[in-house]
Amino acid sequence: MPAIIGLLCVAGFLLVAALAVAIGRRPAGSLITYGASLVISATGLITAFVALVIDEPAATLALPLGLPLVGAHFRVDALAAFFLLVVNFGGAIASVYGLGYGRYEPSPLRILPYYPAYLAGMNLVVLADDAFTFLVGWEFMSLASWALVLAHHRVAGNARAGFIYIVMAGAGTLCLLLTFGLLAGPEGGHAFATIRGNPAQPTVAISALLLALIGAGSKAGLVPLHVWLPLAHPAAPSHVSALMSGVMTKVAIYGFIRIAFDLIDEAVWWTSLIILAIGAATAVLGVLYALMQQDIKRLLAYSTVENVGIIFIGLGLTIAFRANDMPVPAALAMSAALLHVLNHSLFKSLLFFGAGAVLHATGERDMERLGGLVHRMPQTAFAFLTGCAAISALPPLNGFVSEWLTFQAILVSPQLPQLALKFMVPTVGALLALAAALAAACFVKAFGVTFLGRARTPAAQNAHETDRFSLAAMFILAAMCLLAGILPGVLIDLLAPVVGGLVGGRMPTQTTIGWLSIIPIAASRSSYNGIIILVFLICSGVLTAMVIHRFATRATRRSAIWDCGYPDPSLVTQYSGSSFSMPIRRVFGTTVFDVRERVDMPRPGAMRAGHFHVKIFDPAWRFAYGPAGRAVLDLSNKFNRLQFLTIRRYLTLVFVALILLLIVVAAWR
Amino acid sequence: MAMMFEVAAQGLQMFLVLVIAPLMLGLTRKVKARLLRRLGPPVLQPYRDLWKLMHKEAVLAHNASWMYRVAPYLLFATTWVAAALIPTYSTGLIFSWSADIIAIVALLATGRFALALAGMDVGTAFGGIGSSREMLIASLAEPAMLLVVFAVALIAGTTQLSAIADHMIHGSVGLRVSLGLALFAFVFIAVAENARIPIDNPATHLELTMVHEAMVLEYSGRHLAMIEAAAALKLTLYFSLLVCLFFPFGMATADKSLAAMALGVASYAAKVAILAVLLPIGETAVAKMRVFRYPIFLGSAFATAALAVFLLFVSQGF
Amino acid sequence: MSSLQFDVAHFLAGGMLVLSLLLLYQDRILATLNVFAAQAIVLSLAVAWQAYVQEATHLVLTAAIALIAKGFIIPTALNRIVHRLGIHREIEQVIGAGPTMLTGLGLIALSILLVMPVQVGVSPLAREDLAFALAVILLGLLMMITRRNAVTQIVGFMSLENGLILAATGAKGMPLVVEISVAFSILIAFSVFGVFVFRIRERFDTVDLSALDRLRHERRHIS
Amino acid sequence: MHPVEIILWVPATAMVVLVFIGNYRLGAAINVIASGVTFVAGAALLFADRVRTDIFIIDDFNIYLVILTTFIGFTTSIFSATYIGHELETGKLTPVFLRFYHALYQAMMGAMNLALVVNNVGLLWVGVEVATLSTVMMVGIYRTPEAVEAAWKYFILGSVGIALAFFGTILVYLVAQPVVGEGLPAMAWDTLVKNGAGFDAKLLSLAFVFLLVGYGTKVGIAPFHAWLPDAHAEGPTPISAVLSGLLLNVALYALLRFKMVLAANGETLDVGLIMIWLGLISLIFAAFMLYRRRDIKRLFAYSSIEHMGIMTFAFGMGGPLANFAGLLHMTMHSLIKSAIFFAVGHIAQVKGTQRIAHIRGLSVTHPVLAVGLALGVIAIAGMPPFGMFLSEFMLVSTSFARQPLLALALVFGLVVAFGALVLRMQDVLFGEPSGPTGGVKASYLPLFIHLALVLVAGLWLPEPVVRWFRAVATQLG
Repeated sequence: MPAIIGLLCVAGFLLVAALAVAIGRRPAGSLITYGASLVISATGLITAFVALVIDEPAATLALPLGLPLVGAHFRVDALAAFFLLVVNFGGAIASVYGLGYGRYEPSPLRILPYYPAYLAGMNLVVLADDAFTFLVGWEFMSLASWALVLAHHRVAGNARAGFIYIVMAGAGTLCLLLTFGLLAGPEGGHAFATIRGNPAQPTVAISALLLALIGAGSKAGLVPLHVWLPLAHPAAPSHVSALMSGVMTKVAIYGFIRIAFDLIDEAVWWTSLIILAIGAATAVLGVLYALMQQDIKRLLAYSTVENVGIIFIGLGLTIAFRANDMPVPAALAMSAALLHVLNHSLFKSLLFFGAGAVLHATGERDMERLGGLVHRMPQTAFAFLTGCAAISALPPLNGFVSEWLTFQAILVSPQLPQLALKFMVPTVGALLALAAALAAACFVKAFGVTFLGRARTPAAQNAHETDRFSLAAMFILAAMCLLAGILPGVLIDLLAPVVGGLVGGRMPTQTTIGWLSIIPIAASRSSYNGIIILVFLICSGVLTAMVIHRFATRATRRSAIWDCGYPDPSLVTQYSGSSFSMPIRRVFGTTVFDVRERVDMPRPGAMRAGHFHVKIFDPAWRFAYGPAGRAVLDLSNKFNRLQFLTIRRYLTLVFVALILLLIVVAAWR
Repeated sequence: MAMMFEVAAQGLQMFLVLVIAPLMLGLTRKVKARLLRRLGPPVLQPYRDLWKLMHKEAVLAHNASWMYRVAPYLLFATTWVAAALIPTYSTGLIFSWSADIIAIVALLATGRFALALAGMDVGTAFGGIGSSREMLIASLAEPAMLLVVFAVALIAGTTQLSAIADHMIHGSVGLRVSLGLALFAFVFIAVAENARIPIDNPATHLELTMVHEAMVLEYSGRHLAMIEAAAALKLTLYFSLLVCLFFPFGMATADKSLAAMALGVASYAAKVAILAVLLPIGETAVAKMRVFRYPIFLGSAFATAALAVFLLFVSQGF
Repeated sequence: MSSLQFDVAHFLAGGMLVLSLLLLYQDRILATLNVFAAQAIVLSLAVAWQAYVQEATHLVLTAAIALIAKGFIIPTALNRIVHRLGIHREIEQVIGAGPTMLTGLGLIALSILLVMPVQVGVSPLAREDLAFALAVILLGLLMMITRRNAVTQIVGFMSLENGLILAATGAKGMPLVVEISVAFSILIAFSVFGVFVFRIRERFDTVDLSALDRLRHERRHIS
Repeated sequence: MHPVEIILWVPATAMVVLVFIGNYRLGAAINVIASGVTFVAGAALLFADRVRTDIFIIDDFNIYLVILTTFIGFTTSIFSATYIGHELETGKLTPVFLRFYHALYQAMMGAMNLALVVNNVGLLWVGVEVATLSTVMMVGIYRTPEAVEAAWKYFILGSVGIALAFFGTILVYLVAQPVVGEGLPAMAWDTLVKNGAGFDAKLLSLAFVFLLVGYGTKVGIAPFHAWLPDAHAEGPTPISAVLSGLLLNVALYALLRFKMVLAANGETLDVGLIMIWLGLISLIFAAFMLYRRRDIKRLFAYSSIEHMGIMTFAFGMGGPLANFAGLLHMTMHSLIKSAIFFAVGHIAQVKGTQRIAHIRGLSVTHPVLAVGLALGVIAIAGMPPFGMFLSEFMLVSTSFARQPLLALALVFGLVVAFGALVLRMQDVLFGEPSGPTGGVKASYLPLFIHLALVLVAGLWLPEPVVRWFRAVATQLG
């Protein structure tokens, strides 16, 4: 039943896409498209939720389509249901936002048809139960989002972003194709049921896992496969950016989980080392890059890279525990990862919505040209602040819960037998802590430079609050962030069937614990209670404020800025974003991405302006992608000579080839 | 009835830390002044300061937003709650399980987040400097802190503070080199987090050196009072955290009789007093560092903590 | 079959091969045409002999076609063209004669090496013929790639066709349809050749293909 | 009258008639009608009984190829009607040449049909030859220096290829004659395959080498490809479409027929490996060549080389799945590539140039053409939901499970080619518009019919087609 409804949703999305082609130009077109998408996503959302709550055996469905002799298979088990939940929630909330935001779109026909198609693709990936359907959905998703990235194709750099995106997406798909080729074998048993049926040899399983890591990881944005992400995500319209960062990366993670935990039934412990290393590197590098950005949407995109890294740390731990069959810690790690999947989709969508509101209100994405928006757009500011706090893993919001659970899983690692893991995991934990702290710094910068301080440009000065739909979307998400933060137990229990299906174990039931606190493994080990923390915070804060206002004074006087007695009226002397991140750039930058700083300070009395240049290199570009691209061009230049030979030379080619083949025949037998 | 008693016990701890916090501050200042051959302010001076600040009117910049006004209370609340959740005189208090050590560190991070934003709210250069450096220090300190937690949690098998304390008191921990290393690292972190010399100087307003003070430069009146109180609470919090992790002896554990409680309170007071004396002695021994030498300072803490963890694997390969 | 039949066929085929070698090292166009004519005549003889040996009367037709078309008409026509274009004095060879000849010998060796091991059912005569034919074909191809001049290239191509016909007639009882197609193809080929030669001439005043190459160099920037 | 005869007679008569038709509208109309009738007859083969005489053979293998050929011939004739009209207006063609254009078109169609349906290696050769010569004429029809050069190159290389293929044919006869006996049966597909086991393996391998080089030149696999790009770029676009869509297929069909014989023999040299390597060379070479292309038609010509390489790889890999994939790829490539050339032809006409650098922002000026081109490129790049993804899916997955390293090389080539195609497509579609923005007198019908078919095939392959492909795939070994 859920599979059928899911497929109907996909069909519905496609119909809406076709409809959008027709009515896109009409003023009502945007409203109708997003409204319909909202309704369909909501349907899918409810279906997924029901399927998750009443976990009956997985609903399957087979159609005589797709791969010949195999057909198209669809299946909604707990895992698929959970990710359908994530996808459709993201889709619904983005549609709500789009109801408002879509009205500002100058060329709607470049967005409206692809938006529902994009949602359809993501749904299809999660529904698919055979390799072909899976990859069709996967690539369809890439194509639709590519079209959306190129929606504003005249903006400088977008074409390049689209190109890099689609090429890396294609390469990733081919990697997944190789994975399935390995798992399905030469006879091509591509139905997932078949693959589950006959387990693969260890070597095949390992290579398949690593290929899947590359294939799905490139879409999820693992370092060093992340380079397309910070280019493509910001290029798209903001609600699409939210979908790409908040949802599509999760679909990629779904793909990895599906392959690594469902299709490949055995885990090899040392693969977890690789995944942990990559995850940790991704988390730290991602947030470091994010700190260096001026463009707020690009900052958010890089922070997506970071969060993907955190999720993969959780997955790596799961594999480690699973390989040493420790089901309960495995369940803990997996729950942490999945919970972070959900949380990140919540606050990242929220943040991109906020960025979109700012972009629409000021026409600026460069934080250095913003500032003081908290006065102009207070509601957006509040919602955005919530998102910032959540993504910085601050209690009592949701980001903290999943990272806390990850830490708890890390703290179990000493029970692992392998010494390499014993040493690896604490290091990963330290890196995770580093990432969390840097994320806090990053979002202090994001919010502080964008919304606080004084407006740096007229554009920022004349900003206005955004529309009701956008605000509604943002506040719903903010509320979800808080709820997920204080009632994580409910979510963990919701995830129990998913996790149980994947690792064959489960965390202790949470909702029965007193005071609604959560316990990863045992009460004696550790526990956390968001509600009580929240209540305490509110009580103590409000109490103190009341006491002071009541018994001391509440008198307040407005005056000019003091600033140690030397206030500087000019707006540009505020602390800028780049100067905010300068210390961290100094500390980490020189080693991680060799930062080149050049200061050109005029001598005292000289009347010219001083200059300060910063150059930041992404090592991935320097050492991997740049050389690769150049190599391709060089080779094509070398080959290109063959276009201009004389006929005689071409004949010579034929002749030589013929002679070689003849020699082969002569030599044979 | 038992319920009432438990809640009362928790409340006692909550107010105990709140009450002694300024005293700790005053004590350190006094000792420091004496070491510098100064007479120094009376030990109770911080109370007077707070009282006075609370009654002054708060002066806000014209463009200060609600963020600016909420931040001090948020900071105070988070610090206070965090401090209240650390076992001081007794383990196993009723709410002790609502946050483990990681959550407590994170709570402090929440406060820091609010304060750093407040520093950037008015849009001055100093506020920015302060916030940016504060976040730098935090980003360097937190990994080290996590490794310390890891070492302790490995020994005690839990991150639940009162459980750790229990384990340290009863369990056959003995003297571990790892614990020593962890303690060393923890002290470094505590110094950095509380903006003490050599990382920061609470007594200076010299532009280039200040971190914490730069953030709160614009504050005045009751808001400043909140921030000062929060600073004092944070100091006390780290004292009692250190006590709880490494020297929990004398806490009331199993028997919750009044006598045990009283003993616990007394031992706690004595221990924090000793710490409040030791801190300024250490501070006067060293000089303030340049900002870009922080990584070395905290990096050493990180290395030590890591060593502590790895030695545990070697000594008792789990 | 008697050894005489065999020897004669062998002799004629061998003669074609020798002529191919001669063709290969000719460097004056007119001489080339003459040698080609000679080869065509030998070919017709060989085909005629095959007709006699195999009692396949239809092969006589092929022999006649070879004799008339390639032995006389085409060489004279080409002769005309050469004179009209005023390139009859041209001396051209891409690689030196020595290396060319060596390559040619190597090709002959290769073809013998290829065909000799074949035993099953194939009559020795057919096999010998096949070896020579293969050699002639390869030599024709070699000639095509060692010449710059369109006319000589055409000659090379046609000597290649000679080899084909030799092979076809050597194949016992191969249906007539094939010879027809061969003749047909050669006629078409020649007409098209002519069309092209004239068209090229009216464009570039020469059949030297390097003119096309020059054109190509100008066009490097386009494609 | 059996449909087989119809598909041969109709083009022949149409050819003769068209030579005498001066008026181009009438000529185009007759061309379209004749092609349409041929298509109907081709489709009628489905319902007619399978003939298997000494001359003709209709089996699973060629029946769908006949239908495909006649269908694309039909759609192309529709496209060519509007296209050629525009060429007349711009004066690139004169009515005199137009006569021959239409006549040659029919000649080519007839020849290809002949090559497909005959049961005789000699006649097959004749068919390919005639088709080649007629296309040579059409490539040269613009009589610009470039066109003449392209045609000349095509002719020389083509003739050499034909000659070598003929020698291969003779060898096949020589191999078969001792076993089958003299006369027609020794050249008939069915008898060859039936008695393949008894043939002399050595001579058969030799024969196949010559056939590979000979027909391979027609197929356009590197290093025998040289004629292909220029012929595509300089000839009239309908001819480019037919060349890529059909002629290459016919040549490949011939090769595969011979490979069946080898498969039946079983002791020959492992030609599969040779084909795999030739395919890989073509694929990777063409993939790199794509990057430096400035002429949009030449770009897609090289992509044809690339795809022919993929097919050769697939058939060389062998096995039911790979062969299935190869056959499917063949079909999809014909449909998509001709569709792309339809789009490109109109684009070149409205923009007045074939240089990619001069075509910009097409999605702004001519959205429909832009969508057509985009869909075409996406399809040819092997992206879902189009049919070529299905074939590449099967090919890559099965060959990676069997020959990992070769499959990796294949994937490498695919990625490189994909990058180049997308790069050029983005150049053309996006950015600030350039060039004329005038309306276009184009028939979108053929373009979108092809794309629709490819789309359907990508999502759902009809059962009979699957049955044919599987049957052929098993024969191919």
